[in-house]
Amino acid sequence: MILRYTAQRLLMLIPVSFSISVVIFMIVYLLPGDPIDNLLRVGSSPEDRAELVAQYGLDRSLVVQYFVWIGNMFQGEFGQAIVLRRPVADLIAQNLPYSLTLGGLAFLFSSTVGMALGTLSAMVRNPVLDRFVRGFILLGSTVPGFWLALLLILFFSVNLGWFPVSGARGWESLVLPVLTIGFGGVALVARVTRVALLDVQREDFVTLLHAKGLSSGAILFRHLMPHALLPVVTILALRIGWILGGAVTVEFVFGRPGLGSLLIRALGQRDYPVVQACLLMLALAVMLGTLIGDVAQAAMDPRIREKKS
Amino acid sequence: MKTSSMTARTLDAFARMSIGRAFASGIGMVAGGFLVLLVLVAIFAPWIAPFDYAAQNLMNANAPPGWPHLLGTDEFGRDVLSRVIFGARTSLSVSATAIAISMAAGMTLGAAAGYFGGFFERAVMTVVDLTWSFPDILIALIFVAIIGPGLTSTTFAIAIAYLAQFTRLTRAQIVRLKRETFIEATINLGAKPSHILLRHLMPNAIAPVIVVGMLAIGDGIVLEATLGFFGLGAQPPTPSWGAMMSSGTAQLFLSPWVIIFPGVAVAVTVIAVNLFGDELIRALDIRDRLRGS
Amino acid sequence: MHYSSKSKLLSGSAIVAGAFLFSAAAMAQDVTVAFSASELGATAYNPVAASKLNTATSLIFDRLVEQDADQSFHPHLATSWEETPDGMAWTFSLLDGVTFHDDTPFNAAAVQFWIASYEGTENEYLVEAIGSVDVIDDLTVRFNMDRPEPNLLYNLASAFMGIPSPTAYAALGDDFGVTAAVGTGPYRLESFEIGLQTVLTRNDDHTWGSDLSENTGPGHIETFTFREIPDQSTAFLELRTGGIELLLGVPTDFLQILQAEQNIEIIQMPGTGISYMPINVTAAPFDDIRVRQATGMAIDQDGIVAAVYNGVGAPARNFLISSLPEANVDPDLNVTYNPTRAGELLDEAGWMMGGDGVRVRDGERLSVDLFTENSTEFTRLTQVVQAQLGEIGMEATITVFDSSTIRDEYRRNAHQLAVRGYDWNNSDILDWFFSGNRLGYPNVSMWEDAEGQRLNDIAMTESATAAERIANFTTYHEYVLSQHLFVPIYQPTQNIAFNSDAITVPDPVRGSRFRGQSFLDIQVAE
Amino acid sequence: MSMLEVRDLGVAFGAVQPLSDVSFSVGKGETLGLVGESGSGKSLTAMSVMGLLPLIGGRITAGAVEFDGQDLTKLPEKAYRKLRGGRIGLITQNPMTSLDPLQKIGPQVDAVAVLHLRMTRAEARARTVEILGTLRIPEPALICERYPHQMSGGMKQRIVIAMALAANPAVLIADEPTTALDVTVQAQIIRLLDDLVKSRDLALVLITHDMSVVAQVCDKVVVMYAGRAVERGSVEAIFERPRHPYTQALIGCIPRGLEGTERLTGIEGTVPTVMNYPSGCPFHPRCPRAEPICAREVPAFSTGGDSAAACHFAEVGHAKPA
Repeated sequence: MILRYTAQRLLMLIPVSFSISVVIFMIVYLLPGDPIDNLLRVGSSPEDRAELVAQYGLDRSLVVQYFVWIGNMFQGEFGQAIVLRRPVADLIAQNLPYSLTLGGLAFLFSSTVGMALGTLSAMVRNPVLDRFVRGFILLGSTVPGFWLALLLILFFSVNLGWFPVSGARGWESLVLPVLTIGFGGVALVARVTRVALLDVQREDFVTLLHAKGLSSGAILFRHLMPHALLPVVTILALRIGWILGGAVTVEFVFGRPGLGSLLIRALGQRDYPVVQACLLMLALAVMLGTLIGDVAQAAMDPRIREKKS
Repeated sequence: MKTSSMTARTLDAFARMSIGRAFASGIGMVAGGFLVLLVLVAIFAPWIAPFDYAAQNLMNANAPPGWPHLLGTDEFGRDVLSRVIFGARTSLSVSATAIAISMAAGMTLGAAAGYFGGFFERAVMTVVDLTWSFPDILIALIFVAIIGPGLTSTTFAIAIAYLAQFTRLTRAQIVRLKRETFIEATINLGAKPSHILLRHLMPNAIAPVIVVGMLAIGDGIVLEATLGFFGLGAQPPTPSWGAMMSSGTAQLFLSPWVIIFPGVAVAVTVIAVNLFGDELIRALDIRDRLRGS
Repeated sequence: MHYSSKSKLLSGSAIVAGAFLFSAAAMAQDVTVAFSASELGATAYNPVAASKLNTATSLIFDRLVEQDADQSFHPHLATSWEETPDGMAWTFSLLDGVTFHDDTPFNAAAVQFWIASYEGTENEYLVEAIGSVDVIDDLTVRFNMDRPEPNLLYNLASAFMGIPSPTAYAALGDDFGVTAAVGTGPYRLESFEIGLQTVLTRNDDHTWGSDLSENTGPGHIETFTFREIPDQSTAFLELRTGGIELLLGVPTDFLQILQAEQNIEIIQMPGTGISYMPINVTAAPFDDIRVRQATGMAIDQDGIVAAVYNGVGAPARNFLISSLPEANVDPDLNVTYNPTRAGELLDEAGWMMGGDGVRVRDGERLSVDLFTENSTEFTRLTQVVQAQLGEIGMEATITVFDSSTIRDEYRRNAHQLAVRGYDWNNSDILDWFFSGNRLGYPNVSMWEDAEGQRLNDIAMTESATAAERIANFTTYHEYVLSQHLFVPIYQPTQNIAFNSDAITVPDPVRGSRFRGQSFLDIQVAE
Repeated sequence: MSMLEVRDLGVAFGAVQPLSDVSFSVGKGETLGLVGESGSGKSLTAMSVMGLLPLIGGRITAGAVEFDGQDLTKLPEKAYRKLRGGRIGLITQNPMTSLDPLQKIGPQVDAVAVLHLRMTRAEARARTVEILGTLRIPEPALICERYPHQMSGGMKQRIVIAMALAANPAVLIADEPTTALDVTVQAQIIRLLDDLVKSRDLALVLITHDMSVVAQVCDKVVVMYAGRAVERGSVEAIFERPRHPYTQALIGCIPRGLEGTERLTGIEGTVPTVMNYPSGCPFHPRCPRAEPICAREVPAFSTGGDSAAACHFAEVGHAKPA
């Protein structure tokens, strides 16, 4: 059942990915400037230029260029970076691990701490705790990430000297970036968990569960949590692109490499193939996230499973 | 709508009279009051600011908070307080303009998609859904890369970053309303689409969109600050809260007030916007309509 | 090699595991270095073909000759050299027993291959005057010149003339300097993550350091990790918090603070470049030479040195660093602060002071665009320049670009004024920035002038001796100054800071820059 | 002998007192009808008996709830939990929302036997299948593998009943068990409950606003209004000689029925909410024969025959409405 559902969702992604790939391919042509100019030796002739343009296949029609490009993408062939002069795949392979590590840890951190906080504030009837959590949620969803990062650096790196100021060496350098991204993530997950739990607690079946003599703990873990998990999983899955690409601010402040930084640098250098590959990777992550979210929801909720298949 | 039940009804009955509500509306007052004050400060900045925001005095650079520079001076000896006050102008106007543009465009697009449906709807929503799950900062950065840095491009970048949100929300409202009987009746009576859209659908759909717009102004301020921090927003010496913080990490060590005060301004403003927005949602009783869109 | 060629993406888990490998760092023999802002963004360790090289290049590759701070040349891989009196042939004797990192020998054939490999590259101009290279014997080569080149030794000492292994160079092609870089230098390239970091490990075979180093090799330090920290203020904090041991290029703003730190020592060396403001002569109102001259007189160089840079460094009065003889021009041509005269010139040009402090001509405000790059140092200087231009009634609007975009803007001729800098300690930089062949970029001033081009050609190609070259370049320099194509602002010092608790650094530093020869002498502090 | 006895029960939420002076008792094989309009406190009474008031923020302030001679109001939570679902079963109003939509039917019912009868999963399943069978659910084994949303309302209510019965309780509290169901299904469920009381010797508290149901299956009746019991007695006594004007009005409504309406159409005005309970007799603002005293004093119960009513004029004896 779940397999069939997944397959269906996958099929639906085909036209979507096609349109996305066209959009991404076109974005690059909206960019002003020309990477060839950056590549050309100073003072070179128009002939030199034409030769380079031909070498990178930029002289063919857009349609041809698109199909060549998408064909290569399918074979995992991302082409050659124009400014950075190396296979784009190498660049992605170099940067992606940093994004995945940071994103993965931030993801773990936000989901565990966020769910714990959300559950605490929804389940424990303590107005002080609830107010604290709600205050935290408000702060976490409003404080600009870069500013938080700066404050964390000031406090933990400069004043206390616990963690490095910047860079991507060792676990120490991950702590502050993960905290920065996690802060907002925790707030988000806590909010969703809290609302979901408060909502589901009002359901009749919860009263009945109590009436069955189940302990509050058993009710929370066996019955309430799955309901709270539904929206949390959905929102987190949708955030995969957010966590991978949106880390760019944090990467910038902490001087970390990553997909977002690579994209921004490539945008600045007008390095078409890199921009395209990065955007494609991010779009892929976004689609994958949506897919995971849908499938997870279907796996957890029989009603969705039937409605859609 | 969820069928209310014994428990829920009892809960609601007692929640309504709890002190929480009174307290919450108190918060609404404080937040709203703060925002009004902030707008006034932004409008009357030239009369309020104690110094010229652009006047340099290199001999008095990085002076700590004190007299006469209440919030200290920056690396050029400019008065931080005056820059924060003028920064409110930039940050608020950029964000509000951007959200207004975004809202107008998103409502048009969303209403059209929701009303006409079919291929048009699917085409619009495919792109919208994709950009919706794309990080707003990336959308904005790409856009600024395309048309270059500055306040105008920042405004449009923010507008584009939130376009998806308004389109989705408007479409969801329209689709929901279309199913309601009074609209169906109007359609069956053979009214013109424009008439139905403008007279019947939009007025009913507008409240949630406006509230989300209000909340988005907060997000817009954060995004503007982030772009400014990247050096892509307001160009010097125009002060914006984000641009003020772009002087680098070291400033944090040399003269933290230069970075801390604009950051506090952003955080407090956005918190006020959020609290006030929540209050608005509660007052208009549209929380359910905001869900699932 | 860590950075092996992966044409396909690895599976996710393997990549994640890879990211953790770096945590095994920070041993006593491991020194972390941060590049200066101007060295960021090198894409390959290929001295022959790359247009941008960083300090680490000078540890991987050796050169034939080295230049000391006093501009004198010292033997390195060439033990001695001889120039024929007419300047048409140079003979070099090569050091015996030198091997590349791949164990192939360094010899005359390697030199011959190497010079030939410059053909068609960005750096071809360095060997333009060399017609052919003869192998006399295994350790002797002769360069047959097409024309005399008094600048040859300078070129040979440049970072762009590090000598690669011919075997590796031929085998790797475009990948040379990317996946591997093979030279004879005291350190081998261990890994290179572009834009992030470069790890170099000691070449234990290296015993041929030049006489600019006390230690002739091998190096004292086992591993150098060079980090690219995009934000200089972050690099500064890293040094302060012990994240790095050595910072090449400390922005002048941070000098005072670092000097106050106990465990941080600072080495100041004469600068090798200037900060300046090019003026686009094709963009009104700067097509009027009086406006250009007035603009130059608006900038208070001494005030900037005092206030912005705390008195460190020197004001720039013309286009060249003061240690170059060609900087010695007619004093009347030097650009100095004179707001009164600037006002008169603008009045003459028809730009009259308006009520709001901005000059007006025919209802048009004297409002101009001022571009700059998004690095801490330039944005700061630019804002001061903006304020000073305001003093003479010129309203400047700043736009901050990244370094690539700003070049696009120059090529589009979209600019009026810009604040930028260069780093080059030879007078041929005048050709680079003012030759009519390179309009837009590097000729940001967009200056095309027959007389200028004539003087340029003479200076570049028709000087037989060093003295002649100096005279020709001085004449060219003076002509450039007379046209008011730019405003010189500031000559920074090279500031190197290190953590004295962790390492010791040679004192005084020999050579014109802090590079390979100095790294050979770096030791772990007792 | 009474299995469940509630005496002078009072409930408060903070400073608000939505329930006071509720008393009733029910014995084995007996059905007690708890009737009144929505908002009269019937459900709160059920929650009090189940010990679930803390769940919605309320607490018992007065009186006692005795189960088999044991005062539950003093019982620690852990011991109470053993009774809930074990000795006292609850059937809720809306079967549509009474089951966890994310879990299959089987495990939801099994859980009760596992918890209270210490059965293994397999034993519990066998028992579930058996109980579902006795509730006349076709193919019970198959039903166990289905999800709540795949079943009809009547089916779901049977599942809820099965859960309540799974641990062989002595007392069953059914809170409007048929309100959300079709008329034909309503009758089936009521008949089913009635059968269970007889066959299992259960004590059933049936909460309803439908007097016809009361007449059909109840032995005793308690009529509630605005958080108070206003009349109690045997079903015969109540229907033969209703002594409280409110009870009279309720019975007067039977011919038209109360289906779908939660408002007593026979009487002017509406049930007061907890925020504005009237002083004195809670019914006096709507009472056709209210006197000044009704607004001043809460009437005491006056007993007469098989029933007792809290009305200042109960003694007078009202004529049975036509």
